[in-house]
Amino acid sequence: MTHEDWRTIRHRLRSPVLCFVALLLLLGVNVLLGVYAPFRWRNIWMIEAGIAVAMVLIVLVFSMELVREPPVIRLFAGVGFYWLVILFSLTLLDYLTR
Amino acid sequence: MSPSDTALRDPLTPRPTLGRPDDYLHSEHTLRSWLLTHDHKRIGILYLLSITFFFIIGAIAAGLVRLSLIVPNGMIFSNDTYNRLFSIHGIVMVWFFLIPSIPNTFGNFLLPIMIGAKEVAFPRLNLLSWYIFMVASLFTLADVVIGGVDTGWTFYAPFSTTFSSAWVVPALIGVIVVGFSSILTGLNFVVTVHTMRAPGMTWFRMPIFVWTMYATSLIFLLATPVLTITMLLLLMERGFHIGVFNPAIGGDPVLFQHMFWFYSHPAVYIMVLPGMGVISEVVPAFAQRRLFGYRFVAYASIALATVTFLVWGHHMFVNGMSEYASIAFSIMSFVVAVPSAVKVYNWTATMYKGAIKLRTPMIFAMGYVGLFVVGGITGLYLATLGVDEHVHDTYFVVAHFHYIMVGGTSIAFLAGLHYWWPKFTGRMYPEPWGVVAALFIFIGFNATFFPQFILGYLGMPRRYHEYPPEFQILNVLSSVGATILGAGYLFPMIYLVWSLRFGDPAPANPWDAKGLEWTIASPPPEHNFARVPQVDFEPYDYSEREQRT
Amino acid sequence: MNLSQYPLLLWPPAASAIAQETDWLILAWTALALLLVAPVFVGMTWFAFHFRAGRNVHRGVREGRNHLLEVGWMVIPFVLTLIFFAWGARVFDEDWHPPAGATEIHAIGRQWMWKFQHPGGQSEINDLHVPLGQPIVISEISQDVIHSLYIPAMRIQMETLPDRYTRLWFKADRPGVYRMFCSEYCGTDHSKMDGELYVMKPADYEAWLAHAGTADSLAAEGKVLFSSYGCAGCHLPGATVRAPSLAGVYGNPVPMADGGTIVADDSYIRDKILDPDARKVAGYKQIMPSFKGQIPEDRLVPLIAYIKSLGAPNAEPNGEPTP
Amino acid sequence: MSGAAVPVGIEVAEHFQDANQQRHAAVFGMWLWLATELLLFSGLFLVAIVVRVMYPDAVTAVALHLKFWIGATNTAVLICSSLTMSAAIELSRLGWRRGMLACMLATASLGTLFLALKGYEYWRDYVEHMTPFFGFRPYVLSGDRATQLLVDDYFIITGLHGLHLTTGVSVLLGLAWIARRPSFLRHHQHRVEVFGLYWHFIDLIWISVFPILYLLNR
Repeated sequence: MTHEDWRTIRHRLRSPVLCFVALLLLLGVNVLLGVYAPFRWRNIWMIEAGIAVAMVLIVLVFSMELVREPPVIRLFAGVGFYWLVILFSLTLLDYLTR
Repeated sequence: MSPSDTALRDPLTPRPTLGRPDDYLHSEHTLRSWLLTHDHKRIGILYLLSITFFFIIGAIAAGLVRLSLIVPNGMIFSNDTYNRLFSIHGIVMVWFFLIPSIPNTFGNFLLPIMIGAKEVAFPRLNLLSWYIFMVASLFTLADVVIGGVDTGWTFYAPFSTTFSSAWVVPALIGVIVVGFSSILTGLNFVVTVHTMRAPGMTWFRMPIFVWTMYATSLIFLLATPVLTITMLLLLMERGFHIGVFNPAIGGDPVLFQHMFWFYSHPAVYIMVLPGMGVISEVVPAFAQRRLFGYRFVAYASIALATVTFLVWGHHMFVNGMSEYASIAFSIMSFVVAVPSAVKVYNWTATMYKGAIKLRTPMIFAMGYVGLFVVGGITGLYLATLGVDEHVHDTYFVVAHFHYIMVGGTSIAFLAGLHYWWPKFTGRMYPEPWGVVAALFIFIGFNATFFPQFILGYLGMPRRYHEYPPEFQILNVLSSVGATILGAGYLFPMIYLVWSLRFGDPAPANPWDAKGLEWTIASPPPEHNFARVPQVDFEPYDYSEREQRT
Repeated sequence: MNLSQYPLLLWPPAASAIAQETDWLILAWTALALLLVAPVFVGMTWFAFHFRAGRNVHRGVREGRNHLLEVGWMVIPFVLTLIFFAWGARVFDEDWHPPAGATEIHAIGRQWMWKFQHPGGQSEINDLHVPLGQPIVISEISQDVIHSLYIPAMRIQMETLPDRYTRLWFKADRPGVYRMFCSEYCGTDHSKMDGELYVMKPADYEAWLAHAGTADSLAAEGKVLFSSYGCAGCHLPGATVRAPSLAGVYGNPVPMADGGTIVADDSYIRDKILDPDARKVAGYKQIMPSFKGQIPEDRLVPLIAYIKSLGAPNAEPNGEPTP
Repeated sequence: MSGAAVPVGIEVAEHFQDANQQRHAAVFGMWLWLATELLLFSGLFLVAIVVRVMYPDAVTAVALHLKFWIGATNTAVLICSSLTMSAAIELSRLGWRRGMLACMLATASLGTLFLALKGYEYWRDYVEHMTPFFGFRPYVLSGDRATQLLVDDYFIITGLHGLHLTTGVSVLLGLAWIARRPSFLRHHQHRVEVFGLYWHFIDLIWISVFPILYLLNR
């Protein structure tokens, strides 16, 4: 391994390592919230869900490199989630108004 | 007219064999060359043979159901036999005929040619898809015929999970597995359309058939997995008592219906959209006119594929869903009618000032438009809450969806089969027989299903083995119609096979139609195009004809 | 009227005002539909003959598009059909909300029969007798699979779900005998799960009730069951175990241990009997055993009817402890 | 550039025009497949959410019986495996075959670790009588029948995820076996990338499963 090799690899692995650190930090926050629940708030699940969404987005955009893909692939990555929203929202429309 | 056309039209000119690659049918003759082929055209033909077989099975079951319903007291078959017959009919027709019918046969054969590609993007996956289809469908067929399944094609919980004593588990496995065939085909088509178009083939130069294939593939991709998981949940519940719908532990069978119809309503558009695609090819070809409002029809295809995911609740208005959800689903169902109406009006307008040739495909196409309109309008009746409360789960529904699926998909399938038969096989079908078959089918179909609208409004529930005597005359009428319809289906099966040997050799473009598939020989050479076509023309460009007359 | 005398029926009898309205709805709908599809049918037929190939007619070159026309035939039919959405939704809404003071009849579906229980304690199998001019609410529940009670003459049906009450209502305005069906496929003898609806003049109905009558009303029958299942041992005032009094519970909000409240309706009381652990009531220790599998559906109906009949007592307002 | 690097590229199949088109098609196809996988799992998530709406108490009771710490550890394990997978992809682009192989094997090991922990968790569930579907074994939460709904859903979700992960590990090992040949990266470099998408996606599913089952309901 030459010096230049190390520089290449540091450069290439910067983004994966940053993702890794960010994901672990977010997971840590979520675990803390889950275990200690620092304040008794009924709707704490909203924060937890928000953090989970952030983690999913990090994986999608950086780990799966959506940021580098052409628009059409980004579109189809989004379509899957959009359809998930359709399924959830219309089904819950029934359950929440029964 | 291209030089190859002249060569083929003159019967005295020997088939050119040298300097030109063999066509896809004659390049190799071994069974192995068919079963291991990666050629999208051969895979299309394999599908064509398979779904014809399943159509025959489903049609026989339908015939026996109609036979049973001639008498009101159900003395021809036992109640369990009757329930199994309509379940066979539903399962086989929906999953093994209607859903793969046009996409997997015509789609496979034509989609790459229409966009000027040599192949689909993933040829091996395409073959795998056929094998998955065959294994799953034969497995399911063996189950429903030998073991018998009495749940209907809808598998409503908790009947299917707890109370039915039939062989439900193998049928569920079959339906789960066959879904992967749909998914792989859809995936292949979407990637093919996005990445394999010939130079110059922009999105708005694609024929409508390609647009509808694309829209259908989107539904394949986005709806089928939800069916897979729903059926898997049923399977776990029935097979291993790991249940989430079981009311005995507080589960909600209505949730099953939500998940089931999230797939099964869009599945209707898997059946309808390809039919619309076929008609959008046939009508301009036989009217020799540009398709009226091409862009609107193209957008309507994508709109249908999207909006169809928002309306599944109209199957559940009286199934214990909340009132607000029902109203929301009702109004969204009205929205779906808009893109469908666009297409119907556009086809009609296309014929205006055309030079119309009433050949078999065109007769089928006109029959299609008529029947589809009836099916569509009655669909709106059913989306109307006050009406659905009365006719839900009656023969009105049965008639409605047969107008869509038989009047729509099957007749469009026949229209396309006749239209592209010369391209597939290199032979012409006998024209007079085609016209006779089309008339038989049109008359037989209406005689079968129109009385069922009345029966439904009178209140005869569907899936009834015995019924009150005042419904008998209409039921007999319907069964007589089914006989005519059955005879109508027999004709093409006979004369199309006959034409393989005795039909006239087909020129490259027997209809003077536009589109890349008509620029290559019939049947097409193995790699479709000798060189990659440069597309510099609009779709349905019949302006030459229009200027001539 | 006896339907089976008709060799060929083309329009079903309508026995309620809503049924007649539904008929008008579908007729008007059909009129609009014909208006919308006539251009397609007439146009196609006429074009097919007039513009057939080889015929010398003026064709000319025409644009392949006309935006105004296309947007027009998209929007105008849509707006017209919305009238029927609104009308249909109105009928549906009316069918969803029974009027106050309707007589409640309980229907229990099971493979493959219906059991109806009248408020007076009379019960019948498959057939149902109802008085003319009186709104009838049918509260349905299934013991096994999903069924659906369908009365074509009232143009109405509602699914009968296991483990949950659903309801439909109608007000018959023409005496006669009408058909009832199970319209949701429910197995082997699905098609035999039908019966007849007898709409009778009020006097005849009273006579029928007296003839078919049992000794006790549903609530009275429920009171006996209340004791025999041991409910009274805990829930009556003065019992040794501290259980909530049931007086006046029905129809009122009940505070839950997790902070919310639930209005005590039929489904809630049924759930509490069968599955008392599910959502705990505030202020009480949950010690009640589950009666799942011990009380059949047709006995739950009188029990609930009894609990419903318990008015608010003077001593304990609402029967709820103040938290 | 290092001497360890081998040439990297894509062998163009007959029906494609160039390597770019082929790579794009492969990545596109994988994304579509992942969209279907997402909708596959969405049905199970939907069940979990509906059960939570219907029976909030029962859901909390179940969540307290799930092995929260194993779930959390497993999330961390998968996040680590995502890192090694990303590293394998980057090294494959550089043509550093040995490093890539090492990263692939590390990824497979982390996946196996996940499966082992999951198996241990199932065993704990069994010991703690959290298996209502075994008729021969009393169920610890039998007082509240609705709890079974979430427990059943939990087993189906984790089972299906485990199945995906098992497939992932097997394919990864197979890929590593093929990739040991020096010519692999010259012809099929894109396969590593396409497989990487699948691996990250399994990770993504678990990142959603963990809060939906273990965390939000507590």
